[in-house]
Amino acid sequence: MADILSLATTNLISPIILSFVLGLVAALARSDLTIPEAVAKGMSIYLLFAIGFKGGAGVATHGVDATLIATLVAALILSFALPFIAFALLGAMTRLGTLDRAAVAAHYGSISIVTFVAATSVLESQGIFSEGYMVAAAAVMEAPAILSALWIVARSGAKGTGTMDAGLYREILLNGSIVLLVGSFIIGMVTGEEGLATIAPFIIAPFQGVLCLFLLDMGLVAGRGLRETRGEVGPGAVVFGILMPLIGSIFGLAAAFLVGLSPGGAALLMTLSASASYIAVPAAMRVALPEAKPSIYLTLSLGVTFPFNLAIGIPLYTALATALVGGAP
Amino acid sequence: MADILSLATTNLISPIILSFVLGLVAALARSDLTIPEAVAKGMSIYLLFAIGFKGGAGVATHGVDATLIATLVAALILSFALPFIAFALLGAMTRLGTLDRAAVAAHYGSISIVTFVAATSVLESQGIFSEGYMVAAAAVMEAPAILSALWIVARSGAKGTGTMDAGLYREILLNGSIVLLVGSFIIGMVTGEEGLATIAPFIIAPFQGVLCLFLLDMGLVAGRGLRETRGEVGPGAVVFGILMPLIGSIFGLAAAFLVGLSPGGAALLMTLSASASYIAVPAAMRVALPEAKPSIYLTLSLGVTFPFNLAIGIPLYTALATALVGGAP
Amino acid sequence: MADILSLATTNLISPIILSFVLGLVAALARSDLTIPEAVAKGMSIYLLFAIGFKGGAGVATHGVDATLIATLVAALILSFALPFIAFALLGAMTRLGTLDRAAVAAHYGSISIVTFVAATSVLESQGIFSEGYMVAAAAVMEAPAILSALWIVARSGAKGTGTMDAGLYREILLNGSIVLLVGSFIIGMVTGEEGLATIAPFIIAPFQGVLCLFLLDMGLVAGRGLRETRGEVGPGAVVFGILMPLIGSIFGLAAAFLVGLSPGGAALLMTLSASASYIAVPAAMRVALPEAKPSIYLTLSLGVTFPFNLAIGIPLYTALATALVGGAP
Amino acid sequence: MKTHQAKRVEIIIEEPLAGRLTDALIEAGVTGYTILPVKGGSGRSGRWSRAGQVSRGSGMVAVVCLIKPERLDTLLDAAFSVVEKHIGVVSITDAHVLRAERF
Amino acid sequence: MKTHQAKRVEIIIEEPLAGRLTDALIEAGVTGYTILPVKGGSGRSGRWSRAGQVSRGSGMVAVVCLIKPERLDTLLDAAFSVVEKHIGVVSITDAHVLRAERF
Amino acid sequence: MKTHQAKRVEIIIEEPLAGRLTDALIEAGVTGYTILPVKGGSGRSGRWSRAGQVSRGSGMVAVVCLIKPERLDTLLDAAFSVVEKHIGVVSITDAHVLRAERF
Ligand SMILES: Nc1ncnc2c1ncn2[C@@H]1O[C@H](COP(=O)(O)O)[C@@H](O)[C@H]1O
Ligand SMILES: Nc1ncnc2c1ncn2[C@@H]1O[C@H](COP(=O)(O)O)[C@@H](O)[C@H]1O
Ligand SMILES: Nc1ncnc2c1ncn2[C@@H]1O[C@H](COP(=O)(O)O)[C@@H](O)[C@H]1O
Ligand code: NA
Ligand code: NA
Ligand code: NA
Repeated sequence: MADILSLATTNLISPIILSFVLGLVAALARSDLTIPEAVAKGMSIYLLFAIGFKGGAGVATHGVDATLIATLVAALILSFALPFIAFALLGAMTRLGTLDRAAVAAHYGSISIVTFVAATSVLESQGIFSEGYMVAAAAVMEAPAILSALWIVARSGAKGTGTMDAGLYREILLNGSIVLLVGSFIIGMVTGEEGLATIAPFIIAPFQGVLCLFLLDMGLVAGRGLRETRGEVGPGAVVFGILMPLIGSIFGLAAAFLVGLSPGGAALLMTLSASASYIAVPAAMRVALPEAKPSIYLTLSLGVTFPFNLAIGIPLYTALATALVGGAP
Repeated sequence: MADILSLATTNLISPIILSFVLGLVAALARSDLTIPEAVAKGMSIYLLFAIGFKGGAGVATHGVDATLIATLVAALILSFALPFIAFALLGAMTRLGTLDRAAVAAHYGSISIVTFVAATSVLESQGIFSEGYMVAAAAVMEAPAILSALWIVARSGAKGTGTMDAGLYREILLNGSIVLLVGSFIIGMVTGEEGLATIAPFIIAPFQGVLCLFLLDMGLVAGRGLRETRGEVGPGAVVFGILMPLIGSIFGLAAAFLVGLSPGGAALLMTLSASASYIAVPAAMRVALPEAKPSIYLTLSLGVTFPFNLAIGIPLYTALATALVGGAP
Repeated sequence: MADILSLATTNLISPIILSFVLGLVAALARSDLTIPEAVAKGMSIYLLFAIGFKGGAGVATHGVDATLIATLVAALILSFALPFIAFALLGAMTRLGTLDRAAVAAHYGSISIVTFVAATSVLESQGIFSEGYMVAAAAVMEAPAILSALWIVARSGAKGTGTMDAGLYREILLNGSIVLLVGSFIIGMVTGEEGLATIAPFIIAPFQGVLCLFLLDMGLVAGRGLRETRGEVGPGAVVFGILMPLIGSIFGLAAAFLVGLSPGGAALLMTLSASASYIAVPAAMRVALPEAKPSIYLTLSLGVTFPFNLAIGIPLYTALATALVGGAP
Repeated sequence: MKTHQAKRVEIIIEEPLAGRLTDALIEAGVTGYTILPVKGGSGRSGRWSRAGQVSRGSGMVAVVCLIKPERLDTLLDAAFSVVEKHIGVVSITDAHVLRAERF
Repeated sequence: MKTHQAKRVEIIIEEPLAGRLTDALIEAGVTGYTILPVKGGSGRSGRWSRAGQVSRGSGMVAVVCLIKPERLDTLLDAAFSVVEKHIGVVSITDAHVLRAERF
Repeated sequence: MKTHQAKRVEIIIEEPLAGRLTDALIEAGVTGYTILPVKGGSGRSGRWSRAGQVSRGSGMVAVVCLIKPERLDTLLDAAFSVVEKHIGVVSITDAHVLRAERF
């Protein structure tokens, strides 16, 4: 416990977290500080490329574990299953309508890649090994939750089921972040250590610094979002935004246990299960469930769950995973 | 004197200065070379974040000097006072109207952060210590000059006093570059050496290179500005653009002396006093003094004073400060 | 031969090539992955600045070879001459009209700087020396081909000769990429090793990584282009897109031989001759030969010749040059 | 200079739907359209800005389409089928164009 | 398709003032607006371009506002109070809109 | 609020030609114009998008020009001389402006 606290404290005063806080404070104070959209997108492309490549190169180095397939299947099941839990929980805790609940549920079944990135940073800084293919698990978890949410809506017979056309399936599966993550993972795997050596000064050395600026931007966006949301997100929903990641992380822990991941891998699977999408799923929701209110799902995902995971969740999951998932790497 | 000259020469053939010259020449020759706005803004965010963070980490390392508060107060007074000198000088040297003189004066009381950054680079390359909190002094000097200028206008009873509404105060004080500079300074101070170590490959290693590209862009913007300005800036104003930084630097030197700054710190305070804003103040002037002509204040600040400081001012201030402000760091 | 094959294979599984393939595949699969225009432009500015600077610093280190002038003259002649060959070849191999043939010919006489950059990377990774001033040769080859193409059109009496006004000459010669390349080359030459040392962590260390992301973008753009081109480029033209670089490279090899370049320099001159422009020339063609179809010249240059050079051409030229152009560096 | 009657239709629509809208326009026989970026805005669903956004989910674009007056109804039907349930604004202005053969 | 009369107001204004303008519009009862970026331009105060600019000081944006005709005067008064002493251009066009209830 | 008749001319033109167009406009006595960026579009020469583009060659911009009605013909002649052989669309709308002395 003392361990968790000290970990949390170290974590809280890391440049990464403080950059997020800076952005949040600046936005709430109505500063005009903004990072251009193109630069924010450029940084997210950089982070996806770097994390995918490093994961792939890690797999090339450590060989493909027997648990690779099992991990991906577990990730798939988690992403499909978590929306049902989220949907039920929202029913119990809030007065949101079916569409809004389903849309939020899709976000929590899917993942936030920057939360994942932050977790790998924490692991690295503590010298905890994690499986390179956890990146592939992240990619696998992006989309299935959307299908679960749409299925929930279809079953509920709610009007406004949106246009679940063929185009949407392609968009969801070939969404830029999935393609970039999987693609760079494969490139990393194919070119291995040697490839990594060529581009390490680009994708490893400055990584933490770029992450700081990216989190500064996320803080700005989250802060502006919170300012615009005028009371649409009630206290019940806010509690959900903290409870759901904890529940998700327990499922992630159980899955990691069953699959036989290393402590580091378990911490990452917990983080993935606990995190909520804010890039891919919002775009899909605008097409598929246009009547669901963005102010609700974005506020919960970006304004509540993301900072919670960043500040408290990640150190907690890491501590739990290293304590419970024994065994040397 | 020979020292100053040799310093100036080394300075003149540095990649930084030559990049600015390249941009200037390209723009004057009407090349279509341009750096996208988003990239330019991204670089300026990078520079502010890096310089702020390094300053804060420096304070964390060297401890908070007894002179910190005195320096900030001195900076505040300089920024409030310099516009009055500039305004009077413009009255003597040019035929500009009250509004234009006040607007120009606001620019010269405030600071140019990239000039400051260039000065820190020169100091570093010569191994001269400077106080990390000079960054905080830079932040402090951004805004007060604007208030002095508006006060001058109000007192003069000139029509078109603009709308000095509450919004404007907030905009001036919570302006993006102040917030980012102060914020990253605090983050650097809180996370200290350790935090710096994490992100040094991002904020220290590539710093000089980014500065080159940023100065290339400033050269392009300055050159285009000069081309569009058709004779609105007379010879008197141009002389002002060279005289005023010299005067400002002397005030800065005196303040540094009184406060007890190190030679490096004195060189930076001279540079701050000598430099003229081209980011924060122009935006504030468009709101508060819309009738003042941007072509005048931008040409002077960016087209005359900035290159003067870059090429001649900084080595001069450094040489003077190291010669006059004795004492080991 | 085995050498070439193994070289080609190593080359094919480099992060650079695989990044291009990733972009191509993503675009052809209609993923929504895109790199913002501003970021792509930013990367191209970075690459031009870095390659120019390194070339200039190389010249500063190795001294100005006796062959410098001869190389630039050879480059000039190649750029003027190759369009005539390309134009004739297109006449024999395709049914394209005069304007389209001339426009394509202009592209093949000019150069692709990213192909050049990729070739220098290959040389560096194999420890093969090349003359720093090859960057200047690249700059010299950008524009003359355009004039040859316009001369071909004027002579042919084809209608729609566009507006070959004075503005166009300036645009072609002072085009952003020429100015940046030449400018940074001169800065590198003036500041030499010392200047390079200051900014090496920016322009050398992360270079390969930026190149990967840039090629990802080029793959995306090429893939989108190929999808939009509905059969306007026939098989004859595609064969031209592969044959012409081979022919060009032979002329380049001959010129390198006559001039007395090192094997590495010869490989670069072959690459320059073999490559086709996709930045400067397309823009000039829109002004000067508006009736020529962009879908034809862009598809050939970016969709056929660029990937051919990247995957097969560069290792081939390198192998030929090192085999035939004997002599220690 | 001779000009010809036309309609200028401007559709401000969420970016994730822009592809569907333009496909529908093309299907409805529209010969061309132009997409302008949008920085931000405000409406019943609140204020928004693209600044710093990474997701394509939030944000709109403006699609401008010049057409022959007689094609307006087909276009509006096509546009409406996409915009209907979504956030978006459709406006039509009378215009004149040069080179009518293009529209 | 049934359309409704409206006015399309386009205000090209300096970026530092955009917030004040939109606040004034909202206060004047406008239900929505859209902000488009501007690359550059020319006017009595010279030519300008956003290329490479870091400062928000130089540069403009275009605010587009669709409103019911009867609200035009209130809107113009609000806009004028902000634009008055500043650089800026206001133009009004007759337009038609779908879904009138939104405006 | 008092408004004045004007014409709003919108020229969508290839970016490499924008400088020539605006020079021609200025020569034709136009007092101001505004250039808006364009993200992409479609026409007889196919679909295009600026995404990821490095070359200035592909891509268009929109030039908006408000003028007094009596100047329209001069403007159109000037614009047409540049647009003629090139890809581009010219549309004209009736508009009203505040502060007529500016146009
Ligand atoms: N009256 C209007 N005039 C111009 N743009 C509008 C208007 N109403 C809505 N919009 C745009 O459409 C977006 C969504 O509108 P809404 O569905 O009302 O939230 C807004 O954010 C604006 O960008
Ligand atoms: N007649 C016009 N048509 C379109 N835009 C204009 C016009 N006049 C001015 N502008 C825009 O408003 C800005 C400022 O105009 P001005 O106050 O005349 O310098 C210009 O840079 C243009 O972007
Ligand atoms: N009818 C139209 N309405 C709006 N924009 C158009 C139209 N036709 C063409 N454009 C624009 O002009 C560009 C070139 O058109 P085109 O010359 O027909 O290929 C297109 O890519 C569009 O951006
Ligand atoms: Na999750
Ligand atoms: Na100053
Ligand atoms: Na060539």
